[in-house]
Amino acid sequence: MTDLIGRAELGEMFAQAAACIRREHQHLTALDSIGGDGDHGTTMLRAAEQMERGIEESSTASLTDLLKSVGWKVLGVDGGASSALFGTFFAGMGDVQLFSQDAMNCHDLGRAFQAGLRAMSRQTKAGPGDKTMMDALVPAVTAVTAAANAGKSISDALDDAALAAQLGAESTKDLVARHGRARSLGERTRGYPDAGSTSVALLFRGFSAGLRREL
Amino acid sequence: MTDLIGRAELGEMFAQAAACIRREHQHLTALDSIGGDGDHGTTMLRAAEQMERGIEESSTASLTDLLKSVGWKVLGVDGGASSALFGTFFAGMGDVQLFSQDAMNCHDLGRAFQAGLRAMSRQTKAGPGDKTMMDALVPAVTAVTAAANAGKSISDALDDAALAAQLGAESTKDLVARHGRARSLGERTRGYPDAGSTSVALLFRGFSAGLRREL
Amino acid sequence: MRMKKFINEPTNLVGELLEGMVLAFPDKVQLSGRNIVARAWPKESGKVRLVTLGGSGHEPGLSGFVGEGMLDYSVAGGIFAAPGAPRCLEGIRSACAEGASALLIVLNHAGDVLSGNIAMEMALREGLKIKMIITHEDIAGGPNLEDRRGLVGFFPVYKVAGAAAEQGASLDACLEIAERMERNMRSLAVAVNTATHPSTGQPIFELGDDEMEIGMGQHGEAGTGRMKLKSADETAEIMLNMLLSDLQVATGEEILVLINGAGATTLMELLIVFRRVAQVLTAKKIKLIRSAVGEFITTQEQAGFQMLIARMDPELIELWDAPADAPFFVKR
Amino acid sequence: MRMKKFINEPTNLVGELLEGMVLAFPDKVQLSGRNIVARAWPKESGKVRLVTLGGSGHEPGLSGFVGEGMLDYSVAGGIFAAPGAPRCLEGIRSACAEGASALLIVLNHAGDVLSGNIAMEMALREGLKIKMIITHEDIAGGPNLEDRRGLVGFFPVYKVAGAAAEQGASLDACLEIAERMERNMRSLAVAVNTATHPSTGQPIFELGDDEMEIGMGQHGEAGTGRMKLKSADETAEIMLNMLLSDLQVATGEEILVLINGAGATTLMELLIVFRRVAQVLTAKKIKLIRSAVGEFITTQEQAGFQMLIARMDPELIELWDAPADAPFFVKR
Ligand SMILES: Nc1ncnc2c1ncn2[C@@H]1O[C@H](COP(=O)(O)OP(=O)(O)O)[C@@H](O)[C@H]1O
Ligand SMILES: Nc1ncnc2c1ncn2[C@@H]1O[C@H](COP(=O)(O)OP(=O)(O)O)[C@@H](O)[C@H]1O
Ligand SMILES: [Mg+2]
Ligand SMILES: [Mg+2]
Ligand SMILES: [Mg+2]
Ligand SMILES: [Mg+2]
Repeated sequence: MTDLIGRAELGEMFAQAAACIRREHQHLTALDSIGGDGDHGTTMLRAAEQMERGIEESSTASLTDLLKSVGWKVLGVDGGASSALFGTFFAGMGDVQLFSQDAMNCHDLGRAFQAGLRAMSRQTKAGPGDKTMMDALVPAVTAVTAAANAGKSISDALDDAALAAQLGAESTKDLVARHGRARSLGERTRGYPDAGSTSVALLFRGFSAGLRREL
Repeated sequence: MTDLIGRAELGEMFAQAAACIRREHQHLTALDSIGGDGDHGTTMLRAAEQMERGIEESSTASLTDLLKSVGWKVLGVDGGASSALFGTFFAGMGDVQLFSQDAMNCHDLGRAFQAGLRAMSRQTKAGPGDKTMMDALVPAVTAVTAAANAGKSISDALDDAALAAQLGAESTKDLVARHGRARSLGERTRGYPDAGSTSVALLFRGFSAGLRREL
Repeated sequence: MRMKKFINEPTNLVGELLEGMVLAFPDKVQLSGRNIVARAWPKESGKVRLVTLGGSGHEPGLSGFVGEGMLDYSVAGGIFAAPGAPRCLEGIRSACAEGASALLIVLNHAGDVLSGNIAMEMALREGLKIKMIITHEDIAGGPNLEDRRGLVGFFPVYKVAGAAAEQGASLDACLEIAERMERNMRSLAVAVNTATHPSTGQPIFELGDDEMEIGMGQHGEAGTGRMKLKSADETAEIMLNMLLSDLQVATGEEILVLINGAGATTLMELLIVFRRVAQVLTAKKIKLIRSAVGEFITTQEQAGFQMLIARMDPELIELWDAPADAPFFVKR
Repeated sequence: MRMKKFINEPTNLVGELLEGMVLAFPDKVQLSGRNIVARAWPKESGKVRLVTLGGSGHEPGLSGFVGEGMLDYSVAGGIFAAPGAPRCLEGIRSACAEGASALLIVLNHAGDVLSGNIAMEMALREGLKIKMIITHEDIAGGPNLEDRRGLVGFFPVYKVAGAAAEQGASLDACLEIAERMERNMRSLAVAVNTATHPSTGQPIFELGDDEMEIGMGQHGEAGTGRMKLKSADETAEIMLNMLLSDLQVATGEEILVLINGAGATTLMELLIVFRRVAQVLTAKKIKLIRSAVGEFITTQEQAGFQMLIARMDPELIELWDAPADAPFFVKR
């Protein structure tokens, strides 16, 4: 049971998230080819690279600076909607106010994720039901907050979040795209999960794996 | 046996020549596709059209004006080397000096063909052996002159010419192109007859058929 | 089948093509930072700068239009990929150096707009004098303006706003001109053959041997008008009528028409299409006041074209006619 | 597979495309006789006229270069087919009207040269003041000058002779400039994918999936350099070295480089190729004094490009830099 995570744990969370994305990038591209322009896997690969770089280069930074650095690196990817949004999410997490600069508890992590979502909401009007990454991201973040309120450990919270993200991603199969490139396809997008939401599920699977590993 | 031909006979010669070309234009294109740019059939089709027009529009002209008119029409085709050369040949035939403006004998026809060749020689340096239309045209014209000297009838002279053209065209199979577009291919052109020389054979086959028909 | 493109390492495409551009047009453009194209001779101080951003692989768009009377900076992204916000911010900072003011022109594609918005947020926080306009004139997106993508419409906007800036107009005046142009234009694309993605070697989309698709986006994003191949005249009429009706052009009005080749569609075809457009306009008593035919933004060797119409007023016409001197667009 | 081109009746291609061109550029060009393109505003009397002739389907070449500082008349032939001599004569007569003198520029292709020669003979018989130059700079033809075809080399010749004519040079002076340019340039083409013949719908030539051919002519005439596909850098080096050696360019000399896209090869690729050319020249200490990259003469949607180099002297450079204003080439 973990109640606090520090630089090392946060680093391992991002490292595992990057690894999950690396393994699945071809699948992500395939999904984006159905309704989008087929570049999501490539963009996410580059984003994964930058996540690793961001951790590496801020090994002595405060936790919020580490998050901002990862976010800024991901924002720097020449990609598309997804790198800009994930970059915004990570950088936004760094806006959270922490009591300590070296450790965060489950509540802190929940608040950081909430701050990330808030930063995103300035950039996109999409919300759950629009067949975007939000369908996975919002339930994942909510799950962490709920777990914190229920007094769960961080690693249990991240397990809950990974499951919620997974379910959220799967739920997009039955939706029709209303944002992003896929929106022009309308009905044709039904039957396949949204690429970006699948990335969110991979990300949270990696976060949870990263923490279990550390323990 | 014919010793004199007039407007009607000359007209029928060109009409049949045009008909022969029409029938074979796809074959001409196929031959030009091997070493050239594959447009010879199309150009010869247009030339055939203009030969017919030229005759039609000069039904009351002198024989030399009729030849010039046919030549000018063929020159007017947007084609390639072949329409320019055949046009020059026909127009050049019209430069011959005739005793009568309404009829020509076998000698006259031989001299007209010679005049056509002379006009061509100002436009091309190609001669027999260069794998061009000259390989069929020169022997055909020579055959008419020889037949005239031997006292043959015009229709026999044209039969001889058709045969000579045919043999000339076939002889190009073993040659390597040195003029026209095919020259850049060199050795690759061996084994196929030259497109333009095949057209000459068709032309003279038509000339001879046109005269036989009239009789 | 191997990709038949003259390239080297697929990962170096953008850097190499931009290097080629500045080497080929050293009197017009130079590199300024990673994959940012700037004028060889910066504009006089006091004049508004024009900045744009967008993916690469669409040459001559967008960087080919950096030059006198048009753009000052172009932030080039990856192949079909928006540049990240940090480099966009870098471009804006260069444009706004020494207190200059600048206008950012962004084509409505999710990634481009996100990068533009994020960079704008930061730039404004830094106190830079920058405003932004988004072009979204592709009527295939439906009635909702923010669902309409930006196709070749960037070109008239660069042209008229660039001319205004060159003439010394204020940032607000430049923005007003750009917005007026934007509001009064409509575009639509048609595709018949896919391109090969130069990084992956894969076809960008699939289309039947006898099919075309009206409304396809700049990157093979599916449109809604998949149909049997039509003749040049029929295609021109279908598209023109859709555009005229969307822009609600009335008899007697004056419009500009631009035909943009997608890559492999020949100039011969573009001119044949244009001919029909001009004929139909004459029949409808709509005045063809200005025109442009050529390749302004391509998608590699995709076959198809974009048609753009714009309602012009005397000021827009005067700015359209003003001189320009970019690598891939010159006006005397 | 159906031909995926936006056309109408294949027999009307040339007429329709030229109509499109004059409708799109009414301030620059007009039709003068059947398929003859002339300037919208004829040159002042007393100045030498430039006339050209050649097949169509190669747009923007050749008629797209009629305009101030370049051509006065372009006699357009059929698709890939030379115009007949009578229409060439008509073009020459227009150019030489009212005692004007004119220079006829012909690309070395059998049909074009024949039509040019026949028309010249008649024109001279009529007493018209006309001289002719044939461009044959394609080194793929071998050592024999008359076996060398005219590729994109017409473009620098139009440009410098057109500028000289515009400046009031005499016919002999214009001819001398044209000949000097011609003598000092060399070109070479490479092809990787065939085009569809727009009249027949057939591919123009066949090439293996992993093959390219150096030395291919403007209409798919086979060259002698069929080889496995190479990278942009390798291809650029092979071709540049062949050209430099044929023109015998020495260290320290100043050359112009022009890269011409065949149709489907993207501007991205042309710029990447150009980059390598510039790098190699720098390494060889040869000065790249002027350059041009784009589509000047195409063969429908053929993939490949032409590379041209030319040794420049101060006068040629000055004429190259002079203003021009044609539909598809503008210089300020
Ligand atoms: N406006 C948006 N709001 C939220 N998510 C979006 C938006 N646009 C796109 N996305 C997400 O991004 C994913 C596509 O990412 P990607 O393919 O990398 O970018 P692009 O669409 O620019 O090519 C979509 O599957 C969707 O989940
Ligand atoms: N210089 C020349 N002299 C004589 N005949 C020629 C010459 N050039 C081409 N030809 C003939 O023309 C034929 C090709 O004609 P065609 O295909 O119609 O013209 P193009 O070669 O211009 O496409 C060749 O097969 C050859 O017989
Ligand atoms: Mg995508
Ligand atoms: Mg994308
Ligand atoms: Mg031919
Ligand atoms: Mg030909």
